[in-house]
Amino acid sequence: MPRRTVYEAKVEFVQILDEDGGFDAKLGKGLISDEEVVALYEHMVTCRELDEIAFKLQRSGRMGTFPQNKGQEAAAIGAAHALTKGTDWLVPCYRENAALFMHGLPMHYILLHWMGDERGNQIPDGLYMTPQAIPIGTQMLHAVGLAWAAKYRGEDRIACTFFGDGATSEGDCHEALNFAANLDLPVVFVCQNNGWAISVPAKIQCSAPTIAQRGLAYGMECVQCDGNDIFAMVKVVRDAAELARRSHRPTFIEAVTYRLGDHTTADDARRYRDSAEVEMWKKRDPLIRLRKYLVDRNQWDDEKERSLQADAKEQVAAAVKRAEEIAAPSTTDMFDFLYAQLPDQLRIQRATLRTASLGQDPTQLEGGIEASRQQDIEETVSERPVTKP
Amino acid sequence: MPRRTVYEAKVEFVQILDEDGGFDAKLGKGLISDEEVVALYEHMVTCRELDEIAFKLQRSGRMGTFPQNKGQEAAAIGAAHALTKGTDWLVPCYRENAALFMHGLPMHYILLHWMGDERGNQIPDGLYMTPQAIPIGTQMLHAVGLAWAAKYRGEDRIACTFFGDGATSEGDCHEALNFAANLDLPVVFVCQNNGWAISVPAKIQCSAPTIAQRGLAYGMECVQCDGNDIFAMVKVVRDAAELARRSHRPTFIEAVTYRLGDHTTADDARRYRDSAEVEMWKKRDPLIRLRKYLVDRNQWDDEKERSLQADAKEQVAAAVKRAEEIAAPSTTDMFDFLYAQLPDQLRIQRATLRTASLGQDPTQLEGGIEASRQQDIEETVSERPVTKP
Amino acid sequence: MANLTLVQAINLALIQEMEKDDRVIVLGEDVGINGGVFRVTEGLHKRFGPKRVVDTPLAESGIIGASIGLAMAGLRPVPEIQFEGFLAPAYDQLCTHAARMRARTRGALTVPMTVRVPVGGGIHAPELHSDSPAAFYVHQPGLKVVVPATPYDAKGLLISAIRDPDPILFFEPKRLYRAFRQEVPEDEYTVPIGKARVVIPGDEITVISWGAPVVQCVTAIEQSDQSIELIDLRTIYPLDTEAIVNSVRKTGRAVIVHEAPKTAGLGAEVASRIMEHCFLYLEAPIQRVTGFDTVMPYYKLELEYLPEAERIRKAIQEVAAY
Amino acid sequence: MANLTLVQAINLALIQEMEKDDRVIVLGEDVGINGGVFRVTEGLHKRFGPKRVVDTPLAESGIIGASIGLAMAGLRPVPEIQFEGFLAPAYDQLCTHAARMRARTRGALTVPMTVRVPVGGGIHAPELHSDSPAAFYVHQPGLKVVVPATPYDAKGLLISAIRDPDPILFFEPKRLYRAFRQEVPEDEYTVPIGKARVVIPGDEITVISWGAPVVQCVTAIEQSDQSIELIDLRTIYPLDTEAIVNSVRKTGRAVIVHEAPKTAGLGAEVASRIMEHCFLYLEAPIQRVTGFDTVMPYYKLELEYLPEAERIRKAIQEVAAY
Ligand SMILES: Cc1ncc(C[n+]2csc(CCOP(=O)(O)OP(=O)(O)O)c2C)c(N)n1
Ligand SMILES: Cc1ncc(C[n+]2csc(CCOP(=O)(O)OP(=O)(O)O)c2C)c(N)n1
Ligand SMILES: [Mg+2]
Ligand SMILES: [Mg+2]
Repeated sequence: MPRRTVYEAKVEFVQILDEDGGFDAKLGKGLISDEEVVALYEHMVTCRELDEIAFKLQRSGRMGTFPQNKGQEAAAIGAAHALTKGTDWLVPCYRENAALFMHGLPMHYILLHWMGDERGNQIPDGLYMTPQAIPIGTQMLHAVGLAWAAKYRGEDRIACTFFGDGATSEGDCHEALNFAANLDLPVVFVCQNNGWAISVPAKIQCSAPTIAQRGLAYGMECVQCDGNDIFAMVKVVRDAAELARRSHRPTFIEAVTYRLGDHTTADDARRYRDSAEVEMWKKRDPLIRLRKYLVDRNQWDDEKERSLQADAKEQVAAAVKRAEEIAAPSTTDMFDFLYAQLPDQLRIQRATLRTASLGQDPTQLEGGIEASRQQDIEETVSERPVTKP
Repeated sequence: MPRRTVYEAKVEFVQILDEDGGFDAKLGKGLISDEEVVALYEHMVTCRELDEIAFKLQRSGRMGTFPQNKGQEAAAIGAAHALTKGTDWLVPCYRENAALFMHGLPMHYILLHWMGDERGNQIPDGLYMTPQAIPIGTQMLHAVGLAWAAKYRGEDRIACTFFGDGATSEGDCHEALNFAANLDLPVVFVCQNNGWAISVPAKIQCSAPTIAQRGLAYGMECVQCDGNDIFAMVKVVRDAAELARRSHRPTFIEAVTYRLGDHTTADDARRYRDSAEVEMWKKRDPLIRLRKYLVDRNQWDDEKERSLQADAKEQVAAAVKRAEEIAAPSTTDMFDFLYAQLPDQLRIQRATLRTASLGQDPTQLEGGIEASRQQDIEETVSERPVTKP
Repeated sequence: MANLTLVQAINLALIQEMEKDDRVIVLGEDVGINGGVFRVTEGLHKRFGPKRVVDTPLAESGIIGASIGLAMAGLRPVPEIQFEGFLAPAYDQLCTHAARMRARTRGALTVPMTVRVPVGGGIHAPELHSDSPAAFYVHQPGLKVVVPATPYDAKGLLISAIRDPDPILFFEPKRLYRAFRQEVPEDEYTVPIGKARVVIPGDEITVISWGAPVVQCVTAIEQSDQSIELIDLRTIYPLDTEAIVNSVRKTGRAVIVHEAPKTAGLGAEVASRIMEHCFLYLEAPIQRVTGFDTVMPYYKLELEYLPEAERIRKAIQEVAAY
Repeated sequence: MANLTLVQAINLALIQEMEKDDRVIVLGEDVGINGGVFRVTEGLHKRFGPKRVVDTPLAESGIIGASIGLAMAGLRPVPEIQFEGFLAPAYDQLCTHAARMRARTRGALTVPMTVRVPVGGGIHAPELHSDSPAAFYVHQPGLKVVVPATPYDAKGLLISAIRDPDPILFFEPKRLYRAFRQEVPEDEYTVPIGKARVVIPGDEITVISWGAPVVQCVTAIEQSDQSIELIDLRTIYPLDTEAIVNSVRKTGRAVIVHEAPKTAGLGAEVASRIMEHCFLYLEAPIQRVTGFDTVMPYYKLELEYLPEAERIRKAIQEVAAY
């Protein structure tokens, strides 16, 4: 046999609740209880409200650049719902706020981060998540290491990392998938294919029919799903999480979704994409779809919606208030959290911060470094009072 | 349809001349003329001889580390034969000597390189090749750029890059494949899967059934072939080259072969691999297979073999002589070829190389930089006589 | 003459070089229809088409590695890296290949490539959008590093860079992108790479800087009483040692200002060269006014971190008083 | 006490820390059965098994990125990068994440990781196997950088590094791996990170170095007539400014020796600090004896490039004669 087939594979697409309200009873059966669906919907609406407010905060100069999550709530929330809060690691980029909140991150942390304050990343004890990753694709390798540590210790913990379509072009993405596949690590890779990486359409990142098939390169489980269908998301992430827990095998999930807003508040998407495309996707808005599902099942009505909207506004307003009330960080913070113990050179810079041009005036040091060290604060970082957000 | 297949693919394995001398007449028909096969065999034997001599040179202190190509000659030579000499770019790592020689690189260049002399990389005019890449996987991106330039200019030129199984783990490999696939570039990617990356077995680099399926991630043509079968190599590379020329589409080829020697002369493969495995692969030696093919067809006999062996010895000895006769490089070479024009600071370092501790004695410069510049050589690099190897 | 911002001056240089030489192509993330996130490549896609202005996949090592190949084949790629923080994934291709190809092949293959990168802090951007990594690349032989501080210099230096036969990192201080305008000739002209510029002449103290802090230096000097010479290096590799040395031999006192952390920053190199060449002329220790030896903080603290005019003024007083 | 090479001392440190603390795991290319290409991890795979001594895929960003994750989860990974030239693909993960995680999360997540990397020239190795990139990482706040020059220091410093709560680059001068032996205590002990060592005391000139050139310095000093103090920095971030300053205040003259290129090398930082803290004590310009500002040449020229004893001796004479 001169030409023989040595590998065959396929990629499947999963959808449970379609755009028209059709529901696949078989796949969807018992997946999420009605109560849970309501809670998930409420969470989506609240996150959407945060997006609107954050946008306004940026426009009025109260916050820096902000990336809206609008349109991608089902992907983030569905994934978070399928994972174990307080056990599994979430390793996000910057479009998964909704997932982080689901796993316990107070909302004002996210605001604080985009207000230019590192304390927005000071993940509270007991939460298993890493801060939003700014450099694209890099966080995927951290998920690999976190999952590896869990396996090493025999813990029942897995890691789920989120990234965009653009991220799949980065070398780190490949290295992460390859490590996870070859070292048998319990990682769930969730690609939010929202169609765009800023102004670059997804086909420039991946001209193959699906992004999901990236996983085939590693002999990894892979699946494409409707990322605006929270049921599909819960299903595929739950399957992947089970596989990870049971067999320490990774899965690559492509969640097909859409970024309804601009890339960030610094972007103007009208420069590069058709309004027709946006309009089409507005109809597929995951909030609309889930609300219809609930209404169809008599789980939801206008009254509930009104009260939810009011609640959401209140919750977001409280988070904004909280974030804005936090006193400005101290200049010395940048020194105090760099190393566990402050090196001498930094002690000097810190101590003479206000008195010298560079916090280090050679003429002041004529008494010797020892002398300067005495003027300096004596305590180590761990002893210093920490202002948590 | 809740679960529907959105992508299906398979990977094929191609073999034409099998280990027992079986020949697939259909696939192999008209592929390589008998004369050409003889020439290719002769080339293989000569390269094998180089390996043996290089090993001895290293052991006797006449050369630094050397990576033998032994066992992989069919892969390199078959690929080179399928490409157009003097037109197509070869972008190798360090185990494709045979391909470089086929496309015109004089043998002593390779020796010079491993003797620690950059002139071994001073590719003669008219040859389209880049120097052996030491950092794994990085050269694949250069092939992308070279192919891109050819397409940009409307030339009938493609690029073929070689790399190992280990290289497929690097991020740069992924980025190169992804660029080539998404920007439609005429690149042939030839992975020499020789089973090992130093001491690490290929399954640590890729636990999937084939390495060829890496190409599926990009929706790229991909194929696995017997890398010790020169006919299969010529076939798959020729197909890939045609596709590249015709449609600017890349192909990923996995050539399954084996490194019969140590990783390099600095390595001792007995530390990590079974002699049984090595023995098995010795039987699959591409030289043995091709010789048998020729003998079976009455194209070869012991007499011819003897004379070939003698020729090969002579040719390699001449290359060694040539490499060793080349005068040591001048210390100033390291300055002269760094930039097109030597910056001031380097002119000073170069000029006072022997007279000052760092070729730059501040006390000598009290007359001003201008003065030092006058003592300095005046010509620019382009005017300087170049010693070509 | 046209009254242009830094962004416009760079845009004009790109247009003129692309008109003139079809070996010049622009590639990177969002450089196409979007015109770059800072709009530096605005209009190029429309004018030169998708063949010469190419949106690439999101992969910096890929962008630089492919550009190296393009350049070795004789084109003149001008890749854009979106922010200096994302140059890091391309560090390997830059330092391992771009910088070494000519040396490694003894001139047989060369890399005439100009990598454009917005750099530095002061615009309230997120993490990794405000760093100053230039000194890393100055320490790597084989690269040239250019940092213009005015629209005039930006246009002239970029044209020089694109025509230069060697790989160049062209850092654009994003804080200055739209900070002010300057009269810039509409015709093409070059500013030589490797030559500093005396911004303000003076006799008593030399202030040396490059990029965005040059503006802060001007403010600080205006607030000082001494006769201060301000030198804008413009190119930080190769360094114009002569301009620095001539000035400090005259003044005997020097202040160096940059945004990057102090330790092993370029200020150390400049100070060391001054010490080597002006030892007997120096009347005070050279002051380095720089970022602290910490990670560039998020933007609430960025102005505390950056060498703002007030800190520069203090340093001037300190060296004057010594 | 045992009479050990540098390789053996490091191997012993690894064994002892792994015995003591099961959070310590070793990972990298060929570190398993093969025991590393320099045999530094020899025997570990057999002793601790494949779970704790892991051959990874060939991907340096992957190795460091995964190690960051391991460390954030509370393990103490000790990744090996096979040669310093191949640290470059991991530059992004090191500088963007390892260095910044504690600062970025205000202490919530930390990266206690020790990256072992053979470094430097002198062993007739191929290209990119002989460089000295340490200064790049010294310029990045958030990392610590250690370079032992003796078996004793190597063991003690590596133990300190593994126990340190912050990310450390541990550069092992490969030229010294088997160059000499030294009595090394078999029991565990630590050598503090951030403290220099006076190798030879003296009064007239201070010679400052680290890593392999320390050996060349000793030879040069033996050939000189002056009373010379030799300081081995051992840790290059944080720098032991105090040790340097105390010595130069005594001698008034200094020579700094390193393998990396001169421009923006660490010598510039050391010289600048001396100038800042010892201005009135200095009797001659500080000499930097370093690699030239060129790419490290292939091995036929490497000894011309490296700061060998003869060049150091010349520099000593030059500063003495000034
Ligand atoms: C390494 C790196 N390169 C470039 C950028 C600049 N950048 C920020 S977001 C973005 C697009 C990301 O696209 P995608 O991964 O699809 O995520 P999305 O924003 O669509 O959620 C780019 C190029 C970055 N943050 N990091
Ligand atoms: C980026 C990089 N990392 C590590 C090395 C060290 N190294 C040299 S060869 C090699 C193994 C390469 O394996 P493979 O790609 O399979 O090629 P082969 O040697 O088997 O032909 C390694 C790890 C290197 N040269 N470059
Ligand atoms: Mg996207
Ligand atoms: Mg291999």
